[in-house]
Amino acid sequence: MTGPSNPIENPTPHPALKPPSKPRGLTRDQMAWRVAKDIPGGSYVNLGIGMPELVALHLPQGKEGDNRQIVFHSENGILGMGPPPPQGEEDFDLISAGKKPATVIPGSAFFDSADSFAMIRGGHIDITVLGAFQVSESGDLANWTTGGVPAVGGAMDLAQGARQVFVITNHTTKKGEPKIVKECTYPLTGAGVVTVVFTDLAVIDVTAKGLEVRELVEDLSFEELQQRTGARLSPGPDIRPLTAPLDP
Amino acid sequence: MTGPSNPIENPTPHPALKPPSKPRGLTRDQMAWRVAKDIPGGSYVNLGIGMPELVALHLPQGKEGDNRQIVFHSENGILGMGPPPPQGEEDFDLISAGKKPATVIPGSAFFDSADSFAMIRGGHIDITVLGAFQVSESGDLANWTTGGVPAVGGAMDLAQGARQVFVITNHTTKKGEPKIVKECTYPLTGAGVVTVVFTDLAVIDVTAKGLEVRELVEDLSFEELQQRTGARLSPGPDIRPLTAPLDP
Amino acid sequence: MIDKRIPTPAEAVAGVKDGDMVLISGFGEAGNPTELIHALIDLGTKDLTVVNNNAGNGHIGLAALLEAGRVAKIICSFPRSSRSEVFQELYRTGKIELEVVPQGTLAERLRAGGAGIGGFYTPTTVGTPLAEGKEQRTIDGREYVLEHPIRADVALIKAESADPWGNLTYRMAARNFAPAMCMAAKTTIVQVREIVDLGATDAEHVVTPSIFVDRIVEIPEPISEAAILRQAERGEKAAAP
Amino acid sequence: MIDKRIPTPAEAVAGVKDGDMVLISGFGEAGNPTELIHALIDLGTKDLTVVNNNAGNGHIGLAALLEAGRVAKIICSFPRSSRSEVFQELYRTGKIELEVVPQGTLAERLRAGGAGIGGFYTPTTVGTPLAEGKEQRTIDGREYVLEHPIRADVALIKAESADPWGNLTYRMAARNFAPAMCMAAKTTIVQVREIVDLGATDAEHVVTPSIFVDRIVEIPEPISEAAILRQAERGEKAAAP
Repeated sequence: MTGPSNPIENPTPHPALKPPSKPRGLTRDQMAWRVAKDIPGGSYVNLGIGMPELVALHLPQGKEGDNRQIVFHSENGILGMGPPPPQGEEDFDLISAGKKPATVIPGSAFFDSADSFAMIRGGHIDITVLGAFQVSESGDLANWTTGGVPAVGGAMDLAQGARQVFVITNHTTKKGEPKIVKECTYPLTGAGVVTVVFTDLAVIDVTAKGLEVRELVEDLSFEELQQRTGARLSPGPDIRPLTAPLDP
Repeated sequence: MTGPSNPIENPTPHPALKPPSKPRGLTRDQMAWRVAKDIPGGSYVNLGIGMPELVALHLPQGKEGDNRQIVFHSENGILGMGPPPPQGEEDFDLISAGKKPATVIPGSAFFDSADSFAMIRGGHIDITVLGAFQVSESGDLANWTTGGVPAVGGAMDLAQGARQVFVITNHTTKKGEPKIVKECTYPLTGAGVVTVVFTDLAVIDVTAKGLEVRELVEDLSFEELQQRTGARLSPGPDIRPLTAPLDP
Repeated sequence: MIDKRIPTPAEAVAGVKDGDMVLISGFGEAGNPTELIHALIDLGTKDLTVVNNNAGNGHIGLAALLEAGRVAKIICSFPRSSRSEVFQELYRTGKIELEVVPQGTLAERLRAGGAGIGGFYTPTTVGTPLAEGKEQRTIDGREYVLEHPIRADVALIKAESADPWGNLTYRMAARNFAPAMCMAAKTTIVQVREIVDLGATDAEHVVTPSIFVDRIVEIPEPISEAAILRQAERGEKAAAP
Repeated sequence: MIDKRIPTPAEAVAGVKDGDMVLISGFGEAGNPTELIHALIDLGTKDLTVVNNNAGNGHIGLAALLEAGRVAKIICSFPRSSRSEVFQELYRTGKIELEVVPQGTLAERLRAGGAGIGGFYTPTTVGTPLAEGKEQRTIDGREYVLEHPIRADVALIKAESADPWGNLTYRMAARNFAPAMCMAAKTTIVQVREIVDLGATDAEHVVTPSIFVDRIVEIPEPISEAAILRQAERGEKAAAP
């Protein structure tokens, strides 16, 4: 829990420890770990497909009596989704929203799609964690299409319905283009829906006053973060270093 | 099944056999029997509170393999309601929409009020049988209030939602006022919803052309029926005598 | 807290505030959360708006809450019954406001409230006095009335079993309005006959998933309002001249 | 007929007409009525509008129906997948119309269709391209889009068990769209792994009550589309250079 620089735990230099041309950003697993830290015990959580699914690995599951327990919702009709099954124990009738084999934990429930989206639309899901192509200054989210055959799934319902929308995303595209922008150029999933953005470089709250940086990786200045961002940022009232265990 | 005049089955004169000042109308049980005759096997049926409940006594219930089986819907969340329980075997969690002790037959299902009225509003109930204060020429139904504390229950949903609305009612009030009228003076339950009216004197179809008499008790002329009716009647294309067994 | 068990009805209803809208499950005398209602009476909360299919019977449960003068308004489908004397008297003397809603519209408004629906069109009440003042529109040649969701502060619910997280089952026709009400309240408080172990309820048989439940209290032998009313009636008959 | 059992899939789908709207249950590869779909292919019906969460995978089930050229339009939430090549090709060449509906709106439109609701307001899609051309309104300070019910001619459904009247249960996540689709069709045709005796399903555990079901056909060992797709993938990998 002490950040990515413990040489005993990491005898061979971690790539991120080399003199960085790119800033020493969090790995995907570290980002997922960081998101998990902000999910209170007892929450009902829906994880989007892709990187958001990694968040589950960093949350307690299925320990009865543990009030840190999280209950995972899967929009195809499951509350209490557990980890993937061991190979050979897949059941084709028990799949996740990402259509991958799933399991359930004690305390789970099955229901139909109408009830499942009643949970989502009705504000019963405490937190959804979603990926993003772009997030705007006002919390607009674009994560469903960049062209081609349109396919939306449950993304718009989750974006509108969950009490909190956490976005997990690299701060910039592979080409270095900002993903946090003044206005989204990709088609929106929802307008003004994002509450927190977790990137490899920062944790950013979407507030009534705009984007506030809550945490920032240590070897990057606020100005350098701003340079990598297409929207105006301001430092939060209690800005702190963004750290994560090396191998969370 | 041969009408109310068999002297062997009825050695003491039935009141209806006395020279009538009032016409020889059907009894409540005979009316219920007559309604039951028009309910096809396999129907899903909701019976209103009061006289409509008598209809159940004249329909087959709970005989597996019998395609004449009727499935009774109770709007508090039961399909497959059976006859009332023997005294002493009441269960307070198993009551009818009329809040009377009920039973269920094999093949029944319990569900919640939202689903129950989805069945009703969505047109899944084949037939509802309701009482009436008034029915109008165009099939308007008034059966929920004549003043006092308003209380509607499920009457409006049933009136709008059931595929067919059968009304069972005496042809006139105790004072002899017509209950089938040109326009209802009591507050409506639904407009243009009634499909058939079963009275002690006649069976009347509500058609696009108006009220058509399908059956008429034997000792009453069409003109005499019209005199007891507040709306214009016309004889149906195949008008026949309305008869019922003496003790159905 | 994922473990939603609360030791007593008094603790379960703590925090209900004056002026709250309170959903109360039950149809007739099946599914009434009588112990929770009496805990709410003991709490002293007033100016409540109550949603229930009926308006109480005798002098117990909802009728007792009315009789204690705690309810400013009741939203229900059928406030009349042979034993609704408490409501009748309050209504006659102008001490309670009444909104009569058709039973199916009531259930659907609750579900809509719980499901994040902003409003819906229903054919029920078209052409009747209950449609007066409501927005109407023709869709595909049929007339509909616009109805709005009900979203409440609190739901008081009776169920049959719950696991520690609040996965509920019901018993027969006592289910009625409870599932929709569990969805439609900010805080859903449930009394159950039995708290079962986590995993003891088959996930296929859960009727109300735990996400809709906030507090659970076990009442192994709940009062039967029906039994008490019948006793009272027998007593009155016996006492009659 | 209260006994809704039909001997074969071919007899079960008899009467489906050209131009019908057909609801098909399933999410991904869980809950697909594969045998009924293939009976429909054999029947030769064309110009169908199909509603499903997805748009078929590989060359089986819904994908086979598309490949046979029987579907004029598909209404779904997610037509893309790693194996949706049949749909992709039809769409690319303009041979099929596509209506993309958010998954929750799709489920709610089906439920509304089955529940006699004329339309409903949902916040989903507000501010997005999928709201374009739709009526919007502000209710209690929040923006909503008006959505219309889906009412179909036929539903093809897979369930786990049915009694002779059609009281259905489902298996785990294979439930998904089936209950809402059973409600929303004029004729609901269900394939089940097992027909059980009347009364064998506890009335508390019935998920789809018989009133929503018209025909039942028993398919004790249904095709698993998932298994077949995985086999095909392994075969392709094995055949690859």
